[in-house]
Amino acid sequence: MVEPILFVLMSMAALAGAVTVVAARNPVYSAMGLLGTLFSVAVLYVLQLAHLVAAVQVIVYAGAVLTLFLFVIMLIGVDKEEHWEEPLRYQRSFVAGMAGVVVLMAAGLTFFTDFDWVPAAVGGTDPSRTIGTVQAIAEPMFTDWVLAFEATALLLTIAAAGAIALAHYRRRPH
Amino acid sequence: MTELVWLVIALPLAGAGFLHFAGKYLREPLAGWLASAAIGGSFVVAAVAAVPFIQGGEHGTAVSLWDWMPAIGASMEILWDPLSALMALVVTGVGSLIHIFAIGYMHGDERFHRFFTYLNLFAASMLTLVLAGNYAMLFLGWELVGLCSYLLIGFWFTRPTAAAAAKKAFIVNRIGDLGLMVGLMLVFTTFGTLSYTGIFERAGDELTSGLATAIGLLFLVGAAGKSAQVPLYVWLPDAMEGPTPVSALIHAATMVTAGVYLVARSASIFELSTVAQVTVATVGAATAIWAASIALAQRDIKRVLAYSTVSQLGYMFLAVGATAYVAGIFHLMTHAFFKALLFLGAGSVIHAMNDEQDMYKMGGLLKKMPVTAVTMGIATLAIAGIPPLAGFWSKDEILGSAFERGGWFSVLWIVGLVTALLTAFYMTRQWVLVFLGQPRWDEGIEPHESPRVMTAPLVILAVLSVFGGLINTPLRLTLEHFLEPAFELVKLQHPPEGVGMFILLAGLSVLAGLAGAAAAYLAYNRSSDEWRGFEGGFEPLWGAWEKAYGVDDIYGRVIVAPGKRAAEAAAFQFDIPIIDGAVNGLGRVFRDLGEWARPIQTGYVRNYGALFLAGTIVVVIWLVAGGA
Amino acid sequence: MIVGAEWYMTVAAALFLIGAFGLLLRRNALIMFMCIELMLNAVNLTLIAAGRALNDLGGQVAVFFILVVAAAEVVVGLAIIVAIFRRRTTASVDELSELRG
Amino acid sequence: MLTWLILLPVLAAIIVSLVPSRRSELHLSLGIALAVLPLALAGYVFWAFEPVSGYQFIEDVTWYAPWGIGWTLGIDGISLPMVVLTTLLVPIALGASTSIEKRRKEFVVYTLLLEAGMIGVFLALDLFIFFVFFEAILIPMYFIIGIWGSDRRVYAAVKFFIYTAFGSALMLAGIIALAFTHAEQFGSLSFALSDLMRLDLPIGAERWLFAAFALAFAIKVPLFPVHTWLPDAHTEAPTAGSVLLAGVLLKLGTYGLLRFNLSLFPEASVDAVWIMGILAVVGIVYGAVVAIVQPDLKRLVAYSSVSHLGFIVLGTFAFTSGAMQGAVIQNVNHGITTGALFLLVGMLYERRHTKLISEFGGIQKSMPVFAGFFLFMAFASIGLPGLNGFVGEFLVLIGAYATLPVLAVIAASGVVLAAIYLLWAYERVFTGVPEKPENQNLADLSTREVALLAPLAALVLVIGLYPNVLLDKIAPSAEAVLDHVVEASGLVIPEPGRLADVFVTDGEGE
Repeated sequence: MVEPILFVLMSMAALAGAVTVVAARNPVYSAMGLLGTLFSVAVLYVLQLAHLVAAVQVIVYAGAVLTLFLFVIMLIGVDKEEHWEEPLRYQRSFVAGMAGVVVLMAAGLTFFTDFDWVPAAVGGTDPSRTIGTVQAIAEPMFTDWVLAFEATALLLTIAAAGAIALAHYRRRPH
Repeated sequence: MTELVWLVIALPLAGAGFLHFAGKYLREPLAGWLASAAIGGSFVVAAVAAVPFIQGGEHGTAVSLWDWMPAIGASMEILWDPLSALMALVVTGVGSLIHIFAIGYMHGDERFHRFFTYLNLFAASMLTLVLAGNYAMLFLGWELVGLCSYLLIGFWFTRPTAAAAAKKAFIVNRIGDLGLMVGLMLVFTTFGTLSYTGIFERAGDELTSGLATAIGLLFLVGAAGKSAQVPLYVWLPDAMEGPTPVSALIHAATMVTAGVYLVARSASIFELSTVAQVTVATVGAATAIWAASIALAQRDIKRVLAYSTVSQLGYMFLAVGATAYVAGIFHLMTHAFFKALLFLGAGSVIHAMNDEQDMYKMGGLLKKMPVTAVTMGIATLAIAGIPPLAGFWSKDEILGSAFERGGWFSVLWIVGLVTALLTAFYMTRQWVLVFLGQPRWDEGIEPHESPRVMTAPLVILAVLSVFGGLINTPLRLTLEHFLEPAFELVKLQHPPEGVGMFILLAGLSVLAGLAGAAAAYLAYNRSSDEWRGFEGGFEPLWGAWEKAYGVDDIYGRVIVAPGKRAAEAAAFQFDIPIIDGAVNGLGRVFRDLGEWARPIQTGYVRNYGALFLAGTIVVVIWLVAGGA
Repeated sequence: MIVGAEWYMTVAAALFLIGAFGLLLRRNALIMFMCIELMLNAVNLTLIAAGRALNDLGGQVAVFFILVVAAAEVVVGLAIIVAIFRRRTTASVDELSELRG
Repeated sequence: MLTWLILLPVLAAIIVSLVPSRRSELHLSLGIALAVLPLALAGYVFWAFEPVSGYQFIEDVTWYAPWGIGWTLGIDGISLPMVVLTTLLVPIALGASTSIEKRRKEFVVYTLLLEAGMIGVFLALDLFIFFVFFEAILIPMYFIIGIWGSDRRVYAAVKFFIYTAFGSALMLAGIIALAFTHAEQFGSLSFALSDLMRLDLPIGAERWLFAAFALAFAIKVPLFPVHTWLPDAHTEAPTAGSVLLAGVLLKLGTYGLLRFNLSLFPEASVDAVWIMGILAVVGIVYGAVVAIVQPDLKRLVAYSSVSHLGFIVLGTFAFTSGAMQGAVIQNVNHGITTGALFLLVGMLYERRHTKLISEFGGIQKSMPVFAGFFLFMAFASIGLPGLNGFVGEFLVLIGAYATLPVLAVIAASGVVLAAIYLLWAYERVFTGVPEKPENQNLADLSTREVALLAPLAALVLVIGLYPNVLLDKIAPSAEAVLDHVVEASGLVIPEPGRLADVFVTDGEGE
């Protein structure tokens, strides 16, 4: 009985955090909302037995990335708030229309057709096979996915170098 | 010696090459003497190589040098036969004398060595033309002499008139060359070769008369360009802008006779087409009288001679058109002597008069320049056809041949006779105006006889003008026998047989000559007011003659100006606005399309995002709906 | 009782939509970035749920890579924002429309 | 061997690019010195080339087997003279570029890369790599015109690029279609010229493919009416660019027609004789007429190229051995003479910073050597016998008369028009009294400039008097192309000398 309760709570928290991100006028509140969402999603991961991923989510996202966001917010200035007026014509109505279409479509698919949202595994789900322990994750990662792994390593190096190059402030001689 | 005949071309060519690169290091007369030595050596080689023909029995040999364009059977080969030998001798002989004369004439010119470079190059080119063993090589020489003519007419390039005349000469010649070129295309397509021997031997069997007419007429176009025949003669009078030795060498003695040579050389083709023969002869006769009438009224000493040359070339065309090839070549030779002499004499006069060329401002030069006066007098008599000078024999043979041919040629004979009268008139007029009467010189001019280096060639040419005709008199046809091997494939037209007919015809032409000369003497050996009155009596004809019938004007208005307008229209009203406009228009269409599609790119990333999301939704709907 | 994968999917879809519409409606580049993170998280959630339903650990491995890529992206993206801010003193993307046609 | 011909300029470009930018005095001389190496190698290839038909020095390496792409290089009598000409013109063009100060290193690098591309086009026997080189050439040329050109350089560069790229896009489609046809008929994709020549194309498809190729090459040639990029590109390009553009780039079009259109689509080529012939002749006359009134010397020479290249196209599609040989050798001749004329105009431009004819007059007085070279090259261009232009034009005209008599006669009038536009220009620029003060004391050619022109002048004479140095090597290959066309299309080529009564009616021209 733990799982449904946690699921409901954490889902609510995640969605509430997301709404905060979008709706808050102060970027710091947005960041806090994001933090909430990230934690909640991490718990949802745990509910799905994805332990390693959940840990990484907390460490990398909630720890590193969010801190980075907060630093940049401080750097740029917290007091810069958006005007409520939307400068782009039709942007809001267009987005609202799309939201309506998506919701209607989803509802339509769910209630009026037998659309299969999640394909089921042959022979039923077996949670014991997808327990995301470190060993369990490591095995496919360093066998089947080793090339992608190395590529991401390269990507991180390049990203770090690129970030340094971009952020390096050269005082232009005028 | 025949194997070494290439030296005839190579010597002046080497001279030109040497002078081109080393000329500027040579002192003034040395370059001239070197050039003269080159062409003189060429004359010696030619003379020695011609000995077998003089002895008789030789038919000529082809000397192959190297392959040129094998695909069309064109190679560098020399045909050394009596005709080419004679032409080579005339070119090198008269050429040597003119080279020597030019040493004196060009004295003090800052581009002295360059002048002799061009003269030597011209000699080599002309020799290439006459010694060629096939039409391709003939065309090579044909064009190269045109080049030299261009260079030498425009020698004093700072004079705009000289530069324009040079360009005009080359372009008008090119128009004629177009005909020759098309003729050569036809010849090659017909025979599969351009070699003389291959063509002439087969012409009789394989050439239809229609094709022969076509080739003949096309060759005539080329010949008319080079030999200044109607209607392409207009460049020659203007070519007098060049230094006088050039006029003597190129525009009197040698290059302009190339057309005559071409027709004579192609005798085997013309043999097959009476139409071509008659056309050649008619063009010749028309040119003869047309140019002679213009010469009557010219005031410029060189222009008289220029139109006279055109007229005399007409005689030669009349001869070769009547298939009297020997007569044509004979006249070509004698004309080279006396016309070169006249030009050199004129040059001597111009030299003495500080570049004055208007005969109305001369007069009374006989005492100041006796050698020039006497030698020019001899030449005048020679060209007027007074026996026993050279011109009499050759001109008489032409007229006799035309008379004997009969039919339409009788009309041409009468034209020739009238021309003889006009010739005697304008030549005598010239001599009288220049050498007799009262001096009408401008202030400060002190005429003097030219130096020995200039008069010596005059004297030699005078001697040739007197006796040159004796090599082919009805009594002793030396030249005819000499040339016979070259024309053995064709039937030659001769003057009527018999002493009586000869005396009758010769008497008629001598009478015409004497009448013309006497009339001119009577009209012009008077005060200037009187002969001006005499000229006024011929108005408006005289004015038309003096303006050369305004042909240049007409060409300018009918051909040149509309041509230029058409070119301008093509360039500025068609090429840029229409053709390029279409290209740029196509570019503009796409630019406008882009302009139309441009607002979609608002630059707002959130717009792009919204569209992106909309696209995604559409794709998802499509996928879910089972589209894929 | 086990919560079915479709519920996770529903939550993920909602999360994704909130992120997407936030991205389209907010002008602050930082918040737009956060919205992207939201969307990435939503996708991660679906991957894990689907992986579980299909008995496949690949879903979790993929999430792992997405996390790495997201981190790299954030690093570069924030650096760009900082660089732009230095030059333009604004974090509003609507001011950056030089590439309009 | 041939790979090295392509690689040497690339290596040279790399070496030059490694020299630091501030040592600008080194770039040009180093570039020239390195550009002599391919010339030497090309000279060796020329010397070692056997005068027989077929390709020699073949190199064939499979590059990408699934698509049937091979690094296939070979040289025959048609490409050989072009390769030698290219390697000769590049050092000369570089030598004429001393006045370029701006970004000199890049200029040398681009020129050397251009050389590699041009050589590659002539050597490629695989349509894929041919196309790659064909397109790759546009890039350095685009920069050469666009960076170092005169006032309207960007317009000219863009026009040049888009115009020619547009044509080659169609050709690319044609090449791919051929490769897939090969897959259909022989089971595998192939881009090799020798494979594609064996295809049995339905005549309809063959005509479409011919048109696609012909359009690409016609734009490059350029054939009337797709010629208008040429005057703009020439006028705006720097001297070296003009020299290489006229000397080599235009030849890619005529070479392509000869090598690919005739070989791949012989039947369609025979069907297209009249279209191509008429366009060529219109180009000859039209280019010459338009050249007469051009106010700018470079534009004049550019339009004269349109005229001269018409002769080459006419010779290509006349299908007689004389005309074919004439077309090939005219490729070389035009490269030499027009290249030299552009060099000369460039030298004049360096002195006076104008190319307008009306700005000059009487400069023969102060520049006699220059005037001499100009006149010499002008006469070579006019087609004076004894100089090289004549050999090509005469062979083309005489050869073409057998099959296309009317066109040949009209084309011959181009010879007269050439005399008009060049000599009139010469008259206005060089003769008369120099009235403008800036024309009175122009410096005559320096030793360097004479050294650039002298080899070209020597070639003009050698080819004019003894064209067999080239014709010997050209003839078998030209003959082979002709044989291929005859074999594939059943065309009957009239043999000269057996026509006595066929062409009587065509003899009018006076």
